[in-house]
Amino acid sequence: MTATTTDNLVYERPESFTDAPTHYCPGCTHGVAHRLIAEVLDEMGLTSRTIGVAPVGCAVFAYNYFDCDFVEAPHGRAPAMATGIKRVLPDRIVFTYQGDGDLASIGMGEIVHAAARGENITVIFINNANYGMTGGQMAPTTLPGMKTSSSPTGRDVETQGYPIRMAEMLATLDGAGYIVRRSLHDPKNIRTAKKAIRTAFEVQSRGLGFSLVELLSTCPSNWNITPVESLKWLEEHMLPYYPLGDYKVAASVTAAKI
Amino acid sequence: MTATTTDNLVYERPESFTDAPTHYCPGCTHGVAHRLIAEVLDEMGLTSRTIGVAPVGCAVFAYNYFDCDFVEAPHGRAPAMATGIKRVLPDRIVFTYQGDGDLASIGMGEIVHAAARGENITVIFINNANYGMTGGQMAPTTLPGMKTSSSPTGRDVETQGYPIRMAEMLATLDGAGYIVRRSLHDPKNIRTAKKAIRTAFEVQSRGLGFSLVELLSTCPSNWNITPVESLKWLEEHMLPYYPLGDYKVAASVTAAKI
Amino acid sequence: MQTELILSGFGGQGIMFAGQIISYAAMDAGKQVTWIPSYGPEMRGGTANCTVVIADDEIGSPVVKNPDAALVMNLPSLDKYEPTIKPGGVLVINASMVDRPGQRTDIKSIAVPCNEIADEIGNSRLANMVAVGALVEMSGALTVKDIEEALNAHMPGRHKHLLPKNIEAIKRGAEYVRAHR
Amino acid sequence: MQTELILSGFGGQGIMFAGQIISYAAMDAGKQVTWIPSYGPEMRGGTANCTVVIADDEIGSPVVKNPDAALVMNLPSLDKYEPTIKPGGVLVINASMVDRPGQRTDIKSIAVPCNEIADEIGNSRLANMVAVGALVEMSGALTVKDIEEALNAHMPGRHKHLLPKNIEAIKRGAEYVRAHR
Amino acid sequence: MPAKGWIKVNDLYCKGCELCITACPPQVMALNKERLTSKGYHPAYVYKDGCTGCAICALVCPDAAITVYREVTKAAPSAAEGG
Amino acid sequence: MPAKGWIKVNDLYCKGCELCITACPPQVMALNKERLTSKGYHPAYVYKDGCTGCAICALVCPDAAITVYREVTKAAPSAAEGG
Amino acid sequence: MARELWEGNQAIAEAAIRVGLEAYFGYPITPQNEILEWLARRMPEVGRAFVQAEAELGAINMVYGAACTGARVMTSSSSPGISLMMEGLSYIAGTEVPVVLINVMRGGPGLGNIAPSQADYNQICKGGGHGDYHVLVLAPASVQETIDLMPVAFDLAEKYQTIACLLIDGSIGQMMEPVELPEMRPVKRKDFPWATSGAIDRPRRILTSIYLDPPEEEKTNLRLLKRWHEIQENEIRYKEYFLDDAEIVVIGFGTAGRVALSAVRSAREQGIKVGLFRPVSVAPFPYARLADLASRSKRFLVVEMNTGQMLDDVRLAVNGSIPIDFYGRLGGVVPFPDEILSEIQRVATSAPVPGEDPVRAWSKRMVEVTK
Amino acid sequence: MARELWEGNQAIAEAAIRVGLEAYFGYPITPQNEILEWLARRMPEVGRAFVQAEAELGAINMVYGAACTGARVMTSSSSPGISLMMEGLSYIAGTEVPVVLINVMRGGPGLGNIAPSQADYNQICKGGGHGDYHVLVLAPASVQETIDLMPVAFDLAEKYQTIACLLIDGSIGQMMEPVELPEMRPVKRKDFPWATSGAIDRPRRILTSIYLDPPEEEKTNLRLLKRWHEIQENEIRYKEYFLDDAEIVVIGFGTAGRVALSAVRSAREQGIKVGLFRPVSVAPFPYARLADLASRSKRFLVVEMNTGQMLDDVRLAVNGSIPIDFYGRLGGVVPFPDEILSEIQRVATSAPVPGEDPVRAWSKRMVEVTK
Ligand SMILES: Cc1ncc(C[n+]2csc(CCOP(=O)(O)OP(=O)(O)O)c2C)c(N)n1
Ligand SMILES: Cc1ncc(C[n+]2csc(CCOP(=O)(O)OP(=O)(O)O)c2C)c(N)n1
Ligand code: SF4
Ligand code: SF4
Ligand code: SF4
Ligand code: SF4
Repeated sequence: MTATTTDNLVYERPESFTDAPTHYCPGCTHGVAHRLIAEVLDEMGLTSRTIGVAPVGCAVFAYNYFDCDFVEAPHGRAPAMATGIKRVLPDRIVFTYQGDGDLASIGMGEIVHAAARGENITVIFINNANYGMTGGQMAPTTLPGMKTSSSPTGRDVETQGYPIRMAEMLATLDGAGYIVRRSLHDPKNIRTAKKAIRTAFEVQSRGLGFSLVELLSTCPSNWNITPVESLKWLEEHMLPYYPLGDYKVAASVTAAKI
Repeated sequence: MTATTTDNLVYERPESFTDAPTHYCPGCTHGVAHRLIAEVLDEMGLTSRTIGVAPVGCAVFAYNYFDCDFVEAPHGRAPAMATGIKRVLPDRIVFTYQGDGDLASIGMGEIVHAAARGENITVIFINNANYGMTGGQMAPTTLPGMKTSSSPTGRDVETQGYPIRMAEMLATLDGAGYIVRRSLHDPKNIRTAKKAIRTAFEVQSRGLGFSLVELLSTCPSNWNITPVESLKWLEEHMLPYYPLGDYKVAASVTAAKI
Repeated sequence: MQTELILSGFGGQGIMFAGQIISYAAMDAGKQVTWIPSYGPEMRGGTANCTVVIADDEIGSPVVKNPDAALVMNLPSLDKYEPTIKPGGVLVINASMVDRPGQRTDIKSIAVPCNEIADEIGNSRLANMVAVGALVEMSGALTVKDIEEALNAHMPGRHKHLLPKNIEAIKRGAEYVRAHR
Repeated sequence: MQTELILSGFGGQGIMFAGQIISYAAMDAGKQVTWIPSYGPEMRGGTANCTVVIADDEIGSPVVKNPDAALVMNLPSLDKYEPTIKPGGVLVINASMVDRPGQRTDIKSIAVPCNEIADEIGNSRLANMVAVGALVEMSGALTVKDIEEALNAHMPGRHKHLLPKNIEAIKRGAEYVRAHR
Repeated sequence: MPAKGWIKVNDLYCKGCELCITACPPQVMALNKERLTSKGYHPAYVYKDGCTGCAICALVCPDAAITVYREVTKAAPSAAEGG
Repeated sequence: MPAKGWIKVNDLYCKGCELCITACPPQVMALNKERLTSKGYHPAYVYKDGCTGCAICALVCPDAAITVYREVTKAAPSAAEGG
Repeated sequence: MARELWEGNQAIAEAAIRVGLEAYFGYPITPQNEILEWLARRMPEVGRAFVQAEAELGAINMVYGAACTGARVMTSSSSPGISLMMEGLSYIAGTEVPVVLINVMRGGPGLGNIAPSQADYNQICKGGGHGDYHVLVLAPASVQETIDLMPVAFDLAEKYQTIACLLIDGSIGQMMEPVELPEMRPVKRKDFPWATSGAIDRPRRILTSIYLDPPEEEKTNLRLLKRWHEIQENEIRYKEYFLDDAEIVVIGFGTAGRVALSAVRSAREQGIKVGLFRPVSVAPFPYARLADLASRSKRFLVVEMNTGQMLDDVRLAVNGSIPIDFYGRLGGVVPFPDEILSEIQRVATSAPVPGEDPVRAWSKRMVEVTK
Repeated sequence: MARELWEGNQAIAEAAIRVGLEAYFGYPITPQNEILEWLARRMPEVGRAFVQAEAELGAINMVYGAACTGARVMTSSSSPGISLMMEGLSYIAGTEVPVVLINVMRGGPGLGNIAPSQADYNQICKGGGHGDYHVLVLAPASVQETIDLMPVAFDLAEKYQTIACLLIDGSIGQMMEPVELPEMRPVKRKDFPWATSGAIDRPRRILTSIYLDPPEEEKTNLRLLKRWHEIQENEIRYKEYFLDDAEIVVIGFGTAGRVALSAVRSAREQGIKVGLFRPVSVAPFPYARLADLASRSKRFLVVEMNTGQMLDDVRLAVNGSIPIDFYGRLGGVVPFPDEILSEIQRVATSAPVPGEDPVRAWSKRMVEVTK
């Protein structure tokens, strides 16, 4: 935690945040993910060296909240933009922040190949089982039977297929250095999620290759339940389908004892 | 084998072939893959009901060689075209024939999502570790250290990343019904390859979902060795990196005892 | 003859539906009508508004700068739209949410405690219908009867049980206007 | 002054390199030159050809329909290009691969057994160089000396040991022409 | 007896989502129905004694609206740090 | 004594790649250096006795250029069928 | 049929179903999500194909495949999504199969915003994809006109084996108007002589856009051009208002034209001799009709929600015979009638500046407006 | 520096390196593979970034990202690949970062073929992506001219924060000519006030193309337009041949213009008063210069390797003041000088048909040619 004069201060808003309030819906855990990233940048002292890549999705305005350089990518192309930036500025820290429509649907080609290339970037992947920004349509991560605005009678696996487990899939790639799944539905998991985010950035700053943290996240507005109910729903429905865990920790990463 | 009057005829050119000689380079096993498909269509009597989707790649002219309806897809988009065809003609047999640049590079998004949707189509995937048609550039399947026209000093995994094992990766998807890898480098393997192709078409005709057969294939022209040497090279260099095997055989497929 | 209305308030105050029910009424009354939501920078939450144009023949622009009447359900909306109303036009203010009266003297304006009235009826979510009643009464573009019939005809089946209270809300809104202008 | 040459034959007969060495020679002789390969339907194998334009000032079209001279290394090429040569132009036929003579009487044509001559030199792959010698001698666009120097200057280092035989091939081609026309 | 703590909830950020309220171990938080923020939300606040300054509320707050203090002699490890 | 077989190689298709030649178990095949196909290839042929009609050559031929026959009383299973 | 109040996007989707849409492939994007969402519910109900593709690239190529079978297919998107379809559209045009495309335009370039815009005119009318091809583009100005053009788009696409595009903007897509929807028609797939539907009892067919031999490709290009010339002769559509005695002609398509109608009416009330010409088919563009109008009037005023894209077509039609003024709003801003009215007044009261570039003159005025 | 014989594609790639190319991202496609292959070898040698992307979509967005840092970046492709870049190009334009793009055009539409073509003129000059933006397009006609324009393209892209495109075709890409390459310059990255290179000792920066508030987007559109007007004023380039006394002016860009030069020379030998105008900057297009030439000559003949795309720009320039004829070859066919010569002769000896559409007239003649 950053140094402070108030010796009885236990927690304050991270310095890597700007003062702007987010546009996220009340209780949306996009905000928690943002906060954890900001805390990690603070703790690692990376902010000024970091360049973020915002997605198209509810996080499109992420660049308003982090006090570092930021670019905004076309829908799904954040890993390609990040590749371009990192290749000309190898000593900078480059991360993308992407939703599941952005990363797992339209951006499938870019994310798989960034991982296969072992591109030395960090990807924060928000899995909220739907397209938030455009009004809650079905995402590749939408659970079987789950109702969305484009699966009004519930996702029918016969015609609409099965959800994709990105962490598991990307873990099959030799290029991937660190691929894990975490969740944001309770304090304990938020803590472990933060640890994973920190590890991911460590992996990058030590040049150990591609790192991705998949975060199970809520979308109260489109799930049409309260923020509190959303946490429960995530726990009860998403955890079983998307097991938390470390899917790929390259030998080099283990060796580095991060 | 199709009925014949000559009772001492052991083998003849498949009926599903047109009379056109292929444009493939001498000894290129694209031709073997074509022949096996044609034989399977003959044996299953599917030719007239089949619609093929040609890729962009050396197989771009596949439509000249098979005696069935054919369309020619934009580079990498064959699975999307096949999806469009199959959805409006569910009782037809639809297959794509794609190279590794087409399927694993530019077409990554389309193939992963066709598999995830459990699209009831068959994909014949030719892995020859390079881009044949455009002059032997590096493909996602190019082996580490392998020299190609775009990796002149040998593929450097540090900057150009690692090869992608498509069969293994696609096998992680719930939607995939039958995903196997075979090779075309000797008679024994050609036979097992044909069995797999037959199974793949059986899977489709029984509506059991997405089927893909990855075939290790040669590219004498761009590997710059003779056709015979190419078979050896494939065996010695590709087999170790791309193990043959069944990567996904859905319960339904096993049950169907195809 | 062409009448242009703007309805504006917080998202969630039922402003869009209010505009739609007026549109239904106009259509059933055999008129041409357009209903169009506004495009503000807000993606969600914040202020929402819609424009309703009612006319006897083909409608040109569905967007208007100077409406004949405006219904404002919150302060930002009052600040934004009061200045735009045509001279001689109408302004209906939801007094429950806005603590200042209209300032213009060249228009007919009225402050209606929509939420309180709705609460009296027993459902504060009907404040928008109270406002509609008031707006219709003030502007005279349509009759309360038109709105009633429109509700009757177009309220989705699953909400039909709410019909009586909706109609009551509209009447109360209209009554309030008659009583206080 | 502008000279236009077309060289044509099977892929693998070294036609492209033949055209390039002529282009190098022209460049070193201080002339403008363009070398352009043809675009046929064949992706690989089949007939390949290239067009070389040599001029004193800025070259317009790099493609020509009626060349001043043509070198044909196989029958399809003879069939295709003999009719296109400018009246008074030059035609060099590789007799080793083509069993019929030229038919036109309004052009200077010669049949050179390029492969046989190359075999005599001890390397049949030099047939293209024999042909180049013949072509240069016939067309007079450049001198055999120009070609020799070009080979000397531009032959990639790793092939330098082949230089003497290449030069011999060119000379033999030119000699054959002088001896047989 | 547990450590005594207190928090500040910043009206600019709080959206009244109640995540902190349900997460608060001693259950001393609630939405302040008396007040509306400029954005029209009822903000969270500590409505009774018992805040231990554990910072769990801050850990779950999606809007980084909470600052947490605790009565201490020496600085305690911060929950948010994952300590 | 092994079955007697024979093959026909179609000039239209054969590209002289030699895959059949190396695959042929009795090693009775070669390229016919005497002849050139219209495409300019030396086609494969059986240059000495011993063809058993096993159809391995047909199985490996990328251009489906080979037709295989075998002296039989009843039709034998075809190698190409994977039998 | 009775009038019902419909939201534009939903009405378009339902109309497509009623005129025989067999398969829809699309990807969500504002402001046209309601098309996709309506079809997600309705297509399965009526037993037809609906697929939410992985992306616009997937969508356009699914449409391409389905179109090859001869089925009635469509996709819809908005500006950025349409840009991703350019390769696919070029292939479809080169393969000569019928496809209906809907572009609900939004503010750009780039991610821009979700407000109504007309800045994709050049992209779709001049060829956003590679190679020589043309798209038949219809630009309706109301919900009713849009759904009336739905069957027209399908019929013309099939008649000319071409892409037919409905070019609208978010205001039409999200506005509600009373409309009459077409009757529900039974789906009957025509058996086109080119359709690759399986070679049962007929010789096999191939559909491709590759012609490796340039002369063959040239023939194809000429065939496409010939068909385009037929379209230019037969498929010109436009609406005219107050033109009989008009000295000033306002020209605008879609929403801009509709807003201009209000302005023209007010101007008429003020006694200004002004009329409105609203092209409905923007490709083919009504060049001849405009040339004729130019010969009968004094001055043109082109109004668009872009920097003057259709303006070039008007200039090509007029060929310098009369002066042309331009007024545009950009980036998602919809002009109000009074803005256009004052432009009409300006034109009516000021003499044309010889040789002045209408776009530059306007952009100078705009700099003031947006200060 | 001495003249060396270079293949076009390789010369272009080497020239880019010598003028400071810091990063290249591309994907193989004929007929420009030699650019990618040359850079695959050379960029690592000189310690710069080379990535063979997974596809053109990846390539253009890698370029986009790298450009945001202020580095000199470029990508190259051919027609179908360029179509896939349209969304990315629109974003780049909307973000106002400098990028150099090379399109080695081939026959289309669709997969088409790999022969030289000019059918992507409208796509790149009129906006193939969505929204209002312009690309600065240079169309050289020889290998030397192409590499001479390489540094110009980078400098202009950076000066105007725009996309600069070199528009050539396969014949230039694969032809060999003696050329002088530029000297090897050291790479020095300018520190642009907009570059997102990490907020070290300065306030953070954001690069985005989203302006959710339409008036903000409108301001951006006007800023882009203003810049484009500056480009139109300052960056017009063209070459003229035999124009002093020319009564007939042949107009063609790139290879078509080059082939036309041979035809014009032959025509001159026959005493025909004909000259050649070859636009080098096709966007901005030399409207004013052509208007001027129109006032001094009798008739224009536009020659293109497409169905008359640049022709519209010539017509806009001429505004009907003199008759225009058109001759085109399509789908990868490169015209021979004698074809153009006979067109010149036809124009010289026949009276113009009033009101005749040059494209239709030509296409009728072509139907004969290609029978
Ligand atoms: C090319 C393109 N296609 C579609 C869209 C519309 N769009 C914007 S955000 C989005 C999906 C967002 O969902 P997700 O990535 O899951 O992020 P979330 O909003 O759920 O955080 C889509 C489809 C777009 N902007 N661009
Ligand atoms: C959009 C697009 N990008 C690139 C190309 C050029 N291209 C044609 S084939 C090919 C790769 C072929 O390699 P592969 O798929 O491995 O098939 P192979 O030729 O090896 O059988 C490429 C890049 C193209 N035609 N279209
Ligand atoms: S829509 Fe969903 S994901 Fe987006 S901000 Fe709201 S709650 Fe979060
Ligand atoms: S290039 Fe390679 S893959 Fe293509 S036909 Fe020749 S050998 Fe086969
Ligand atoms: S969690 Fe944060 S935003 Fe939510 S109520 Fe508590 S303080 Fe407010
Ligand atoms: S394998 Fe086939 S193509 Fe090759 S040599 Fe034998 S017969 Fe000829």
